[in-house]
Amino acid sequence: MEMINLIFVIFLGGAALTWLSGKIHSILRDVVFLASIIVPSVLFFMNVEVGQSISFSLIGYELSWGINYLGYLFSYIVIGLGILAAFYAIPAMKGKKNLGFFYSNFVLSIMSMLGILFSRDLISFFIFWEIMTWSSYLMVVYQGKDVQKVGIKYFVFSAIGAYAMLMAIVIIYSLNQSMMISDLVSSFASFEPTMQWLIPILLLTGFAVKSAMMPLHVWASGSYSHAPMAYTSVFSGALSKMGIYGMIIVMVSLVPNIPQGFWLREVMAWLGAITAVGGTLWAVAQDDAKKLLAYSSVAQLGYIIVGVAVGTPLAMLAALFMAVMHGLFKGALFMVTGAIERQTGTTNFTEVTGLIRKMPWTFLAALMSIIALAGIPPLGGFVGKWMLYESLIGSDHYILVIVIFFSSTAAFLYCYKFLFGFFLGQEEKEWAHVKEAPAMMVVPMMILAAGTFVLGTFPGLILSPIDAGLQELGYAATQGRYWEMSVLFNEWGNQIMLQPILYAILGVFGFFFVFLTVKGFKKTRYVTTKDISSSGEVPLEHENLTFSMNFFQPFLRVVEPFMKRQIDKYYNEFGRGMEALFDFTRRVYTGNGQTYALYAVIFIVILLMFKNSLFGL
Amino acid sequence: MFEILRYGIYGGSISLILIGLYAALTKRSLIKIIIGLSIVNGGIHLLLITIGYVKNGTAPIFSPGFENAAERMVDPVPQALVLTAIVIGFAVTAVALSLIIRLYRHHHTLEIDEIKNLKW
Amino acid sequence: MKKLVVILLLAVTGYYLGDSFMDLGKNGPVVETGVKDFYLEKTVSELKVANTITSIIVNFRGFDTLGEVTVLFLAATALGGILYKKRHHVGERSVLFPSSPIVRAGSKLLFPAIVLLGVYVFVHGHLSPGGGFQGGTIVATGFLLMLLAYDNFSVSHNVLSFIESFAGIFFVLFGFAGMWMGGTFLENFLPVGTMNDLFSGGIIPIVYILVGFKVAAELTGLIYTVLNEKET
Amino acid sequence: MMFIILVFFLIILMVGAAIYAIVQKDLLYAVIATGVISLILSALFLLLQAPDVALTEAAIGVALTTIIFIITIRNTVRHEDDFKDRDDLKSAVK
Amino acid sequence: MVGSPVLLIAIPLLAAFMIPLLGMIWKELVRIVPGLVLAYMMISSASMLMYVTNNGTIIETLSGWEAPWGINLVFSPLTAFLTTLMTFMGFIVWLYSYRFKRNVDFEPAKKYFIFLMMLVAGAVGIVITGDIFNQFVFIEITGISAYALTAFYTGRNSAEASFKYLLMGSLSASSLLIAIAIIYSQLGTLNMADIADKIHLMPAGYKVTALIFFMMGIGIEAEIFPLNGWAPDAYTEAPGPIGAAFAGIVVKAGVYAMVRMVFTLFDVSGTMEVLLIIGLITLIIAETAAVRQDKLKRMLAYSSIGQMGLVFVAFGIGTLEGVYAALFLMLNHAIIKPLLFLSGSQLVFNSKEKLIKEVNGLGKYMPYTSILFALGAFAIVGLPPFAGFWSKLSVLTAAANEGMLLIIALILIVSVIEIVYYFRVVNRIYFFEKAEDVIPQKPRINAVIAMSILGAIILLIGFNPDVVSTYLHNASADLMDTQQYIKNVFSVGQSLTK
Repeated sequence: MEMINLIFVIFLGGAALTWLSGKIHSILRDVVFLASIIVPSVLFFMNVEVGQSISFSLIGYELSWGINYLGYLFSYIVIGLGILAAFYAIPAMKGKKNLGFFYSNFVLSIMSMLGILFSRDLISFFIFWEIMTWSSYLMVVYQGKDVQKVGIKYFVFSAIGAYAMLMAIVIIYSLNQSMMISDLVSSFASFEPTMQWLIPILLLTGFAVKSAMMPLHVWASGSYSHAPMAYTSVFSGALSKMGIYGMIIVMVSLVPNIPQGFWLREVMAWLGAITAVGGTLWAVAQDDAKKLLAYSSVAQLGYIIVGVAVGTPLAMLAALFMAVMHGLFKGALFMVTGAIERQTGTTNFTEVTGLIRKMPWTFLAALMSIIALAGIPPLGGFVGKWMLYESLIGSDHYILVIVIFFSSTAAFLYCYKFLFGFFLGQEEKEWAHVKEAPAMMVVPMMILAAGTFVLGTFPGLILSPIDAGLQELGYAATQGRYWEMSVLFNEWGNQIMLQPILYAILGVFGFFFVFLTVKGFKKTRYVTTKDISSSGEVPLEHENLTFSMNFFQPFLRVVEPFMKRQIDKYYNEFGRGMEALFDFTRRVYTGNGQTYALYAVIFIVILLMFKNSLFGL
Repeated sequence: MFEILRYGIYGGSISLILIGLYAALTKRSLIKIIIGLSIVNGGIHLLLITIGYVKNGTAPIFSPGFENAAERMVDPVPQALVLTAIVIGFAVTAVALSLIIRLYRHHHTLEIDEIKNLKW
Repeated sequence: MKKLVVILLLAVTGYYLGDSFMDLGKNGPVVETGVKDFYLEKTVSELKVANTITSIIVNFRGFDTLGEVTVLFLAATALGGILYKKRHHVGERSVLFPSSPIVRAGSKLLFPAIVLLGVYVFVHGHLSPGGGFQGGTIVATGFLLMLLAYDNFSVSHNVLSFIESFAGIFFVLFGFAGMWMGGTFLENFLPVGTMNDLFSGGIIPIVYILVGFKVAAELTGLIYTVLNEKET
Repeated sequence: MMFIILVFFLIILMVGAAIYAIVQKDLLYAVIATGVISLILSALFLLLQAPDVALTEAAIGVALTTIIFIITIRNTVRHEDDFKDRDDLKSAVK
Repeated sequence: MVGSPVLLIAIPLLAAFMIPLLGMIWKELVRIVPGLVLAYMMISSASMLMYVTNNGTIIETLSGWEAPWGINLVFSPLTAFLTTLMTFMGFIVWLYSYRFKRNVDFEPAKKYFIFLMMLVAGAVGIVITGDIFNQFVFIEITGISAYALTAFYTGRNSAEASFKYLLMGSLSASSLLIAIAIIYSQLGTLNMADIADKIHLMPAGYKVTALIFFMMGIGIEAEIFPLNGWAPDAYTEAPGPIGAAFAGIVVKAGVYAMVRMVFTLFDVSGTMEVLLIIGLITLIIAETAAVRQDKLKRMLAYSSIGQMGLVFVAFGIGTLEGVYAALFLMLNHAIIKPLLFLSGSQLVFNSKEKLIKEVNGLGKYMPYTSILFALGAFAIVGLPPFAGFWSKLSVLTAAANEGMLLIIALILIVSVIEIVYYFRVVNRIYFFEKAEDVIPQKPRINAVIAMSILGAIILLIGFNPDVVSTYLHNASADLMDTQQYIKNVFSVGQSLTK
C-alpha cells in the first residue's frame, strides 16, 4: 500500500480505536490516542518526500494526493502543534466526560488538516476541508455551553464559506473538465473575465471565513473560547492557517492572471488591516482571557492576510514567518490559559490575580510568548513584524503601515493586560491553594515558547523552507540571501543583525528570571487586594478591587465610537429576520384540507392559462 | 346532428365535473365534499363512455349470427376502463366515509374548517 | 368571495377541458385505428367470446381486473381497520328505519330471486351484458336488502373472508397456471369452445365467476362492517 | 331525433339533480339526489350502448353508495350546518 | 435470474389474499409472511437487476397479447434500479416494524402488514408497468394502502391526516382519468410505448392539456409544491416506519411516474423548465417551512419534501448528468431519510406529542439510536465523507455544466438552512439536559439491525460511491433514450433485447 494511503488509514483507524479503547481503559485510550497522532506523523516525515504523489479516480473524478513545499511548511505547524497539544491534552482533559469523543475528533481534525495539505485536486481538498469543519464544530460544542448560538453560528459561517468554495469548484470543473489544482492554475488565464473575477472571490470567501477575516470573523471569539483549551491551541494555531494556505494559493497563482487584479489585492490588504485593528481593539476590551486571546488571534491573522495580499516576496516571507510564529506563541498562550483554567477554574482577569509565585513556569512561558506576540526583540514576533513593515513600505502602502503600526502598538495593551491580570498584582486569599500545572502541561508550552526564542534568534531555520515554498509558487529564488531583501539580516548567515544587543537583552532576561525565582523564596510580606485603606475607610468584602477592573478605561473611552459598531449585531438581526420570514412562509400550509384542494385547482389553472408561454406552443 | 349529441353529452359531463369540484372546494361539510367528489367521478365516467360512442353504433356484444358487425360497434375499451373506475371510485368513497365516521368520533363535528389540529 | 374565486377557476378549467374535446366531436381522433379494432376482431376469432367487454376485462386487460379486485379487497380491509374498536359489539346494529312486516316478507321473497339473478349475470358474463362485477354487486344488494330488512340478520365474517380469499387466490393461481401452460401471466390456456356456448372462452368465464364471488363477498362484508358501526 | 331529445332531457335532469344535491342543506336529500344522478347516469350508459357499465352503475352507484352515505349520515349529523354538542366541540378541537 | 417481473406483483397479491386465512391458522404468520414476501421481492428484483445490467431490458407481456394490445411490464435498468431500491426499503421497514408496538392486538397488526406489503407492491407496479391505465390502478392500490396506514393509530389526529391525503388522492385520480380520457380519445391506445410513438401526431393543445392533468395527478403523489399539503400531516401522523416507507417508497414511485411521463411519453418543449421551476419552489418553501417546526417527524417530512424538490430540479436540468444526479439523489434520499425517520421515531417513542424538545439529552440514554440519527443528519445535509455529499456534488456539477449559476447558489443557500435545523436537533440530542418526564425507549434488536444496515450503506456509499455509479449510469441512459424504450417494448418477439 502506498505510504500516503497508509498515513490516512492509520489516522482513521486511530480515531476509531481511540473511541473504542476508551470503553476498555482510560490509560489505554491515552496511549492509543498519542500513538494514532505520532505514528502517522513520524511516517510522514520519514517516508514522504516532496513531489511524490498517488492518484486514483472516484465516480469520474480524478483525485490525486501528494505534498509540495508549501504544504510541507504548513505541515510543520500542523503536526508540531498537534503533537504538543496532544500531550498537553491528556492531563488537561483528565476527568472530563466522554473523552473518547474528544480524542477521536482531535485525531480527525489533525488528519483533515494534513489531508488539505496533501490534496492536489479540489474534490479531496473540499472533502478534507469539510471534515475539518465538522470535527472542529464538534469540538466547539463539546463542552455543551450555549451550543445553539455559538456552535450553530460557527457551523453556519463555515458552511457559507465552504459552499462558496464548492460553487467555485463546480464552476471550475464545468470550465475545464478537470479537478486538478495544477490544471486550474495553468488554464486560469484563458477563462473569460467574469469567471476570472468570480472564482477567486468565491474561493477567498471560503478561506476568509476560516482565517476570520473581518466581515466574517464573528464566529471566532465564541468558538475559540468555547472549545477546550487543549484543542483551541490547535484550532487557533494551526486550523486557521489552513485558510491562509488556501489564500496564498489563490493570491499567488490565480490573482496575478486577472487584468486589474491588483484591486483584489488592495481590497484584501485593507480588509486584513481592518481586521487587525478591530481585533486588537476588541481584545483590549475583553475581561476574559479566552476571548482576549481569540480576538488577538483575529488581529494576528489580519497581519498575515495583509502580508499575503500585498504579495511582494518579502511580504510573503513576512506573512509565512508570522504564520509560523503565530502558531507557536498563540498555541502557547492558549495552553497557558488552559493551565490556569484547570488550576483555578476561571479565566477571568478580575477574579484571578498574582499567580506568579504559584505557577512560575507557566508565567515564564506566558512571558516569552507575550513578548513574541508583542513583537519585541529578541523573540520571533519582532522579525516578522519588521519584515512586514519593510515590505509594506517597500511597496508604497504607507497608510497601511500606519494602520498596522497603530494596531500593533495597541496590541501591547492587551499583552500587558494578559500578563498583569493573571500573574502580577496582589494575591487573593482564595488562590492560596493553587499549585503549578503538571509537567506534562508545562513542557509543551515551554517548548513552544523556546521555539519562539529560537526562531527569533535564527530565523533562517524556518525561512529556508518558506523560501522553498515561495520558489515553488514562482517567486524569484533568494538562495537564502535574505539580506538582499531586508536590512534586518546580516551578511554572515541568516541571523538577526544586531546580535550583541540580542545577547545583552538575553542577559537581562536571564537575570530577571533568576532574580524572580530567588526573590520568590525570600520572606517578604505579601498584601492582598483588601489590605489597603483608602483614606481611612476599609473596603467592603464583596467589592472587587483587583487591578484588572476596568483596566484600560480611559483608552476604551477614547476608542469607544469605533467599537460601538458590532458586525455581530447585524448578523443576529438578519438571522432573526429570516426566521420570522420562514415562520411566515410555512403559514402556506393552513391545516385546512379544502385549501389544499384549492391549491391544486389553482395550480392546474395557472398551468392551463400560461401553457402557451410555458410549453412553447 | 350527431355533433350536437356529442357536444350535449360532453357539456353535461363537464358541467357535472365542475359542479362536483365546486362542491368539493366550497362546501364546509365533509359529507358534501365526498358527494361532490362522487359527482366528479360520475361526470368523468360519462365522459369516457362518450368518447367511445360512435354514430348509432351498437353495444360491443356479438349476438349469434352477427359475428362481423364489428365496424358498427361502439368502442369497448372505455367501457372496460369505466367499469374498473366505477369500482375503484366506490372503494375510495367507502374508505372516505369510514374516515368521516372516525373524524366525527374524534372531533364531534364535520366542519372542515374546524378540523385543523395539524397545521403549519 | 371564496365562492367567486372558485367559480372563476372552475370556469377556466371547464373552458380548457371543453376545448380539448370540442375538436374530437367535430372530426374524430387523429389516430383512427386504435387498439379497439384489434380487440373486436380477436374477441370473435380467437377468444370466441360474445361480450367484448368481458374479453377485454378478463383477458386483454386482465391485470387491471386483478388490481381492481385488490383495490376492493384493500378497501374492505381498510374499512375494518379504520373503524376498528377494541371490543366489537356485533348484533347491535344501527337501524336505518324500522321495517314493516310487509317489507320483511317481501325481502324474504325477493332475496333468492336477486341472488339468483346475480349468479346468472356473472355466470353468463361472457355471453350477455354483465359479468363478475355486475353480478357480484347484484348479489351484494340482495344481502343488503336482507340486512336492512332484518335487524338480526347477520353474515359470518369468516365465511366472507374465506370466499374472498379463495376467490382471489384462485384468480392469481389461474394467472400462474397461464404462465405455466402458456408462458405469460393470465394467459388463456384452456380450449376456447364454440361461440355463444356457456362453456366457451377458455378461462374467461371461470375467472369472471371468481371475480363475481370475490366482489359479492367483499361488498357484502363492506356493507356489513359499515352497518355494524353504531354511533358511540 | 327522439333519441337526442331524450338524451338531452336526461342530461338536463342530471345537472339539475347535481345542483340540487349541492344546494340542499339536508344531507339525506342530497345523498338521494346523488343516487338519482347515478340512476340517470346508468340510463345514459344504456342509451350510449354500454349495458355492462349501466348495470354496474345501477348496482353500485344507486344502491351501495347511497346506502353507505345514509349509514354515515346516521352515524354523524344529518344537516349540513348543525353541530351537535358545540360545547364539547371546543374541548375536542384542541 | 430469479422469477420474472410479474411475480413481483402477483406474489404479494397472492399473499395478501392468503393472509386472512393464515391468520386463522397461526396468529404470528400474519407478521412473518409479509416479511418473507418482501424478502423474496428484494432478492428477486436484485438478481433481475444484475441480469438486466448484463443482458438488457426485460419486457414481459401479460395474458398472451404483446404490446400495444396487452398490458406489458418493462423491467429496464431504470425500473430495475428503482424496484430494487423500493423492495429493499420495504424489507427494511418490515424488519423495523416487526413487533414495533407491543400492545397492538391481532386485527390491526394483520391489516398493518397487509397494507405495508401492498404499499410496496403497488409502488413496484407503478414503476414497472407499461400501461397508463394500469399505472392508475396501481396508484389507487398504493393510495388506499397509504390512507389506511396513515389512519392506523386511533385516538390521534391520524384520521384527519388520512382524510386530507384521501381528498388530494381522489383529486389526483380524477385528473389522471381526465388525462387518460384525452390521450385515449386522440390516440386510441393506452400503452406507454405506443403513446410515445404516436404522440407527435397529437395536436399540441390537447397534448399540453393532457400533460398538465397528468402533472397534477402524479404531482400529488410526488409532493410537488402546491399539491403537497397532505404530506406533512401524513408523515407526522402515520406510524414511524410508515413515514419511512412514504419517504423511501411511495414518493419515489410518484417521481418515477412523473419523469417517465415527461421524458418518455410527451415530447412537449419547455417541460424541463416547468419541472425546474416547480422543483425550486418546492425546495425553497419546504426547507424554509422546516426551520420553525416543533415536531420532529413534521420537520423530517418538510425536509423530505424539499429533497424531492431538489430531485425535480436535477431532473429539470434535462441533461444526462442531471438525470444521473437526480437518480443519485433519489437513492441517497431513499436510504438516509428512512434512517432519520426510523431512528427519530425511536427517539420520541414514548412521547405523545413527538416534540423536538423531547429528544433533549437522549444521547446518553439511547446512544446507538442517537449516533445513527446524527449520522443521518450529517449525511443528508451533504457533509463529506457521507453519502449525501456525492449526490449534491453531482447535482451541482450538472447544473454548472449548463451554466445555471443562480440555481447553484439557491441550492447551496437552502443547504445552509437545512444545516441549521438539522444541527439544532443533533445538538439537542447530545448537549442538552433530559427532561424528567421523558422515558427513553431502548430499540428492539430487529430495529437496531434495520437501522444499522442503513447506516452501513450510508458509510459505504460515502467512502466508495463507485459501488452504485454503474447502475445509476445505466438507469439514466435508459431514461434518456425514448426510441430505445419504444423499440424494446415493440420487439417483444424476443422479449429480452440487448
